[in-house]
Amino acid sequence: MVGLSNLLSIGQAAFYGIGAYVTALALKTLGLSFFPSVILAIVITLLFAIIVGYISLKMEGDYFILATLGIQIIVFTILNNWIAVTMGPYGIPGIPSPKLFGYIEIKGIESFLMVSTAFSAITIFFFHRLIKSPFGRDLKGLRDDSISMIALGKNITKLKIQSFVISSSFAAISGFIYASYISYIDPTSYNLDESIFIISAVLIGGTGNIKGPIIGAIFVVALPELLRFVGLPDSIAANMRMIIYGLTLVIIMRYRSQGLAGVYKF
Amino acid sequence: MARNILEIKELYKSFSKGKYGKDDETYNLLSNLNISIPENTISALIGGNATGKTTLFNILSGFLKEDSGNIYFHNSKTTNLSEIPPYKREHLGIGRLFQDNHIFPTLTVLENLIIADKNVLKGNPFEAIFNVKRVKESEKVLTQKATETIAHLFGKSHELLSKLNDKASSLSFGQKRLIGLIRLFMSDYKLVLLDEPTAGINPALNDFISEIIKQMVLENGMTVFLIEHNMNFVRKTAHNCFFLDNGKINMQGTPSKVLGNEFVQKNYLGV
Amino acid sequence: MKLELQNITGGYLKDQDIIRNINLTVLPGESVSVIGQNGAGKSTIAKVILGMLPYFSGKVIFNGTDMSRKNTSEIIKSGIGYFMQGGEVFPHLSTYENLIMAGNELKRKDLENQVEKLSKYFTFLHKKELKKEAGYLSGGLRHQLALAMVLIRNPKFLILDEPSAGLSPALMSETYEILIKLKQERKLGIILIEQNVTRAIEFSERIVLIKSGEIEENFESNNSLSIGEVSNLFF
Amino acid sequence: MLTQFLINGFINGAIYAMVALGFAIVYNTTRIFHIAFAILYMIAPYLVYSFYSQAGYPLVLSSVAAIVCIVLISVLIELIIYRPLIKKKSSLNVIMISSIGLMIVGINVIALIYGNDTKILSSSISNTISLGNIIITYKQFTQLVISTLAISGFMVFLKYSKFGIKTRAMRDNVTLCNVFALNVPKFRLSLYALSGAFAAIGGILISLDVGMDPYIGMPMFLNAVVALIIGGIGKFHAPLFGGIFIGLLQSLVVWKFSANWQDLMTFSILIIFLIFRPQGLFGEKQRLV
Repeated sequence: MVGLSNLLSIGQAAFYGIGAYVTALALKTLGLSFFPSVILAIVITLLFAIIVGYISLKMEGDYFILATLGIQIIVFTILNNWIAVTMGPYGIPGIPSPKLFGYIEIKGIESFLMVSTAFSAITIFFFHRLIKSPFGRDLKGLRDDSISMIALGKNITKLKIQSFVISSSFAAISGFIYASYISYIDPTSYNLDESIFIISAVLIGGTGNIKGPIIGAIFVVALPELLRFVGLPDSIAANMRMIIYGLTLVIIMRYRSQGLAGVYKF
Repeated sequence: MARNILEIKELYKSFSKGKYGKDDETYNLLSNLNISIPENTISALIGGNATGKTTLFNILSGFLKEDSGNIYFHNSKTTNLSEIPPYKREHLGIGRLFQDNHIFPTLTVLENLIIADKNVLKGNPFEAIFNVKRVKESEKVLTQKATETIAHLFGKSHELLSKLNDKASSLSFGQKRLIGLIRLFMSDYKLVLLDEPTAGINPALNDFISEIIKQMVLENGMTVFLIEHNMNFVRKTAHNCFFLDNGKINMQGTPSKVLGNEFVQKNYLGV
Repeated sequence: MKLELQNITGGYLKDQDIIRNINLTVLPGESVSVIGQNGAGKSTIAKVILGMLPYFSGKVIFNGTDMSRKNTSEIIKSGIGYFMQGGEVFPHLSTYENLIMAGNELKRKDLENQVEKLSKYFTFLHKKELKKEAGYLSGGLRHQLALAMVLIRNPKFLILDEPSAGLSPALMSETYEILIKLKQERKLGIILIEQNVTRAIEFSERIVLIKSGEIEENFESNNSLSIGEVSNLFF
Repeated sequence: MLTQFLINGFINGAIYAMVALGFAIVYNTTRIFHIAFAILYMIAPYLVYSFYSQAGYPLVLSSVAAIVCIVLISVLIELIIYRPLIKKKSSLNVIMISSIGLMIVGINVIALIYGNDTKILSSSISNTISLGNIIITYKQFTQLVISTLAISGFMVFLKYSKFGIKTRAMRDNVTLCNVFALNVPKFRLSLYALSGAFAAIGGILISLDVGMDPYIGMPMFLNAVVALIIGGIGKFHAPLFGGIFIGLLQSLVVWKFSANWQDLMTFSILIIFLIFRPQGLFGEKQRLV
């Protein structure tokens, strides 16, 4: 979505975080089951995305990036400090596993693997459709030339908000899976670094098609395994990994700014 | 007697000349401008450099706001354009060709032509997910329409037809401008605003473009309002000619009358 | 000094050259006016000479040196003064700071000397306006300042891109009086890009008409073409 | 009590202002969203730590050496990372993303070398100056004096020197600078050098008080950016007011609520400004197109 609409949002982790926290609270505090919690997570993130979208999408360029960045930090501060609800920096432990249809408990690596694979498959399918559809075309058009889009009668504010909201709700779903799988969440998973990390994964892979972000994600996930394979101790590996991400980003911007598999150059 | 499709009444537009936001001076670019464009005609707007021709078009498209005055668009009903946001003016049936190449370089040629369509999704992106069949159908219809339009305008063997699935960025400058023109045939426009349709195009193609514009009026029932610097082109193409000078229309009539006028010639050349 | 354009083709992007096969020689002390329609490529010629836009074939030779590989600041340093379209100044600098910036390699003494010399042409250089931020100057004065800034470097050759555009008729005449005086006293080679055909003919010995990026006509102005003939070229 | 908080806020604000000025020197003239600026701020105190705490050189000498190193790094960033991208006519977004990449590298290199834990330069409790019931520590006093000197020095320089005139000219119109034979690429190097110096001084001053960890760069950078936006992009005196404004505001938040809510306040202000007054307090309205 970043690539399609050329909206470089540094706030993705905020939506991811809201999704995760709503899930945690729905499952734990409210004791809801699978579908109601997913829906609740999506709906609340969606509402938040619409508000954020209305505010920030009127801005352009650096201002938009700054606005999303500001929202990211505000959300983090709230998660970190609204102790009554979020338990602040201690996080929410013991999130119960969600129950599918009331009785099948989704628990353990296998079933989560299934759920997240299913979600990923649905996401990929969904995005693939969207990109190939007239809506995807409109987003590309918006990216290329917004003035022409207006002259062709397109409501570009609406388009931007739609794309922003859709991508945010996927962040919410990821938040849901993460929270219910790990069964413990704390605010540090949803800070600015996380947002920058998400953005780097996307940009390394490339944007404008579905292949790019997937390759980016694979790169980001495979790299730590590779480093472990090489035999780096864990204490160094974490930093080493980030150094490699950073360098990759610099090198890719220099020589292939459309990313490894993407279409669009920034 | 044809009725007027567009009436511009007492239009004023001034800019502050303090380029840097320091409003020390303002000057009136358009002052008390009145134009009526008769339906189903080709009208040309001429005038020297920086006399406000493109500014007027941008006001008509809604990209700039006039200071005062009214613009009436008469279609099935009369609309005062001042109240209408830019993108909705297109819905009323007003198309626009920009002076420079406003084309979508990362889309294919075909996509560039059918992007104007708004019926497929009706503004709902999820149509594409849940209503695949209908979307596919209407895309097919659009593709066919695009192909037919090109074939009709340029003949069945035109090279654009073999380039439909190429990226628009791979086209030559002239071809990109043609795409902009063809796109105007894809929607049911009543009025099209063409800002220098021949600019940057190989002069050998001028006659051809002139024919296309005439076709817009004769076959598609559009009304054409164009800005042009090439006077030969104006003579050949337009029915009416408006000479913009000092913020208002100083002379209007048939191209031969306006262009033959010594006052116009002198002013245009800055005597 | 002599400026030569040999067979220049150039523009923003390779497949979109705006000017094609331009051949033009301006002799020392000669003035050539470039006229043509909006978008014909007049300003592009100036920008290509100054290294602000690329060209894909041909050569620019100034004073016997090939300028092809040089960047803008080197070209300017070799003695070409460039008046940018619109009379750009630095709006947040004071008038005097604008002049300092324009002659930024000059020593203070030399700069003062130059300002003194120029005040012969530009009366406002005597006044208190020098402390005012240039953005607050009136349009006419700002224009003159822009011209003074070009001249403070004491260029041997001038490229003027519409030096009178957007000025009222009175100011336009004033600007041309200054330019004519300069031309006579300093024997500068000049390329003048001008919309206003009459001014162009009055000012220059030779006229070049550009049409769709190519030189359509190149004629002496003293064989006094009538306005009618020129307008035939245009229309 | 309130006065004490305000004084603390003012001193913090002065440092924000100085760091913001460092960022503004680059941003106003080149429009590059130079996020790698954050690591310059962060690395400086680590260098002081190495020279002073580890190698045992005097504090002042170590600080000067650190500032020189940071200036070099800043110039190298322009030379090695930004300049080739500009030559390629890459968009400002691409340059910004490279800058993000660089920042990630910088943070983690420092974390690898020095570890993630907080390092402090001196653990001694600082002597204080009391004026009535207001207490200022020597460290705070140093912070105030040095940042005030740096800011006012720069302002004078900006107003009266040829370098200052060139800097302001770059802010106004880079093309025109070219037309008057300014060697823009070369001049940019000196801007980066100066900007790096401000970042380094800011980083060292703050670390005197609270020490350092590899992640201090980003929060300070964000404060600086907010200071710049509030003051108004394009104005060199703007970050000064913006910085002090934020400093005071944050101290009020600490006074009324707790330090935890500082960021919420800062960034809410940012968003309010972005919505209602994007040109900042002193900025001029930017024309579209």
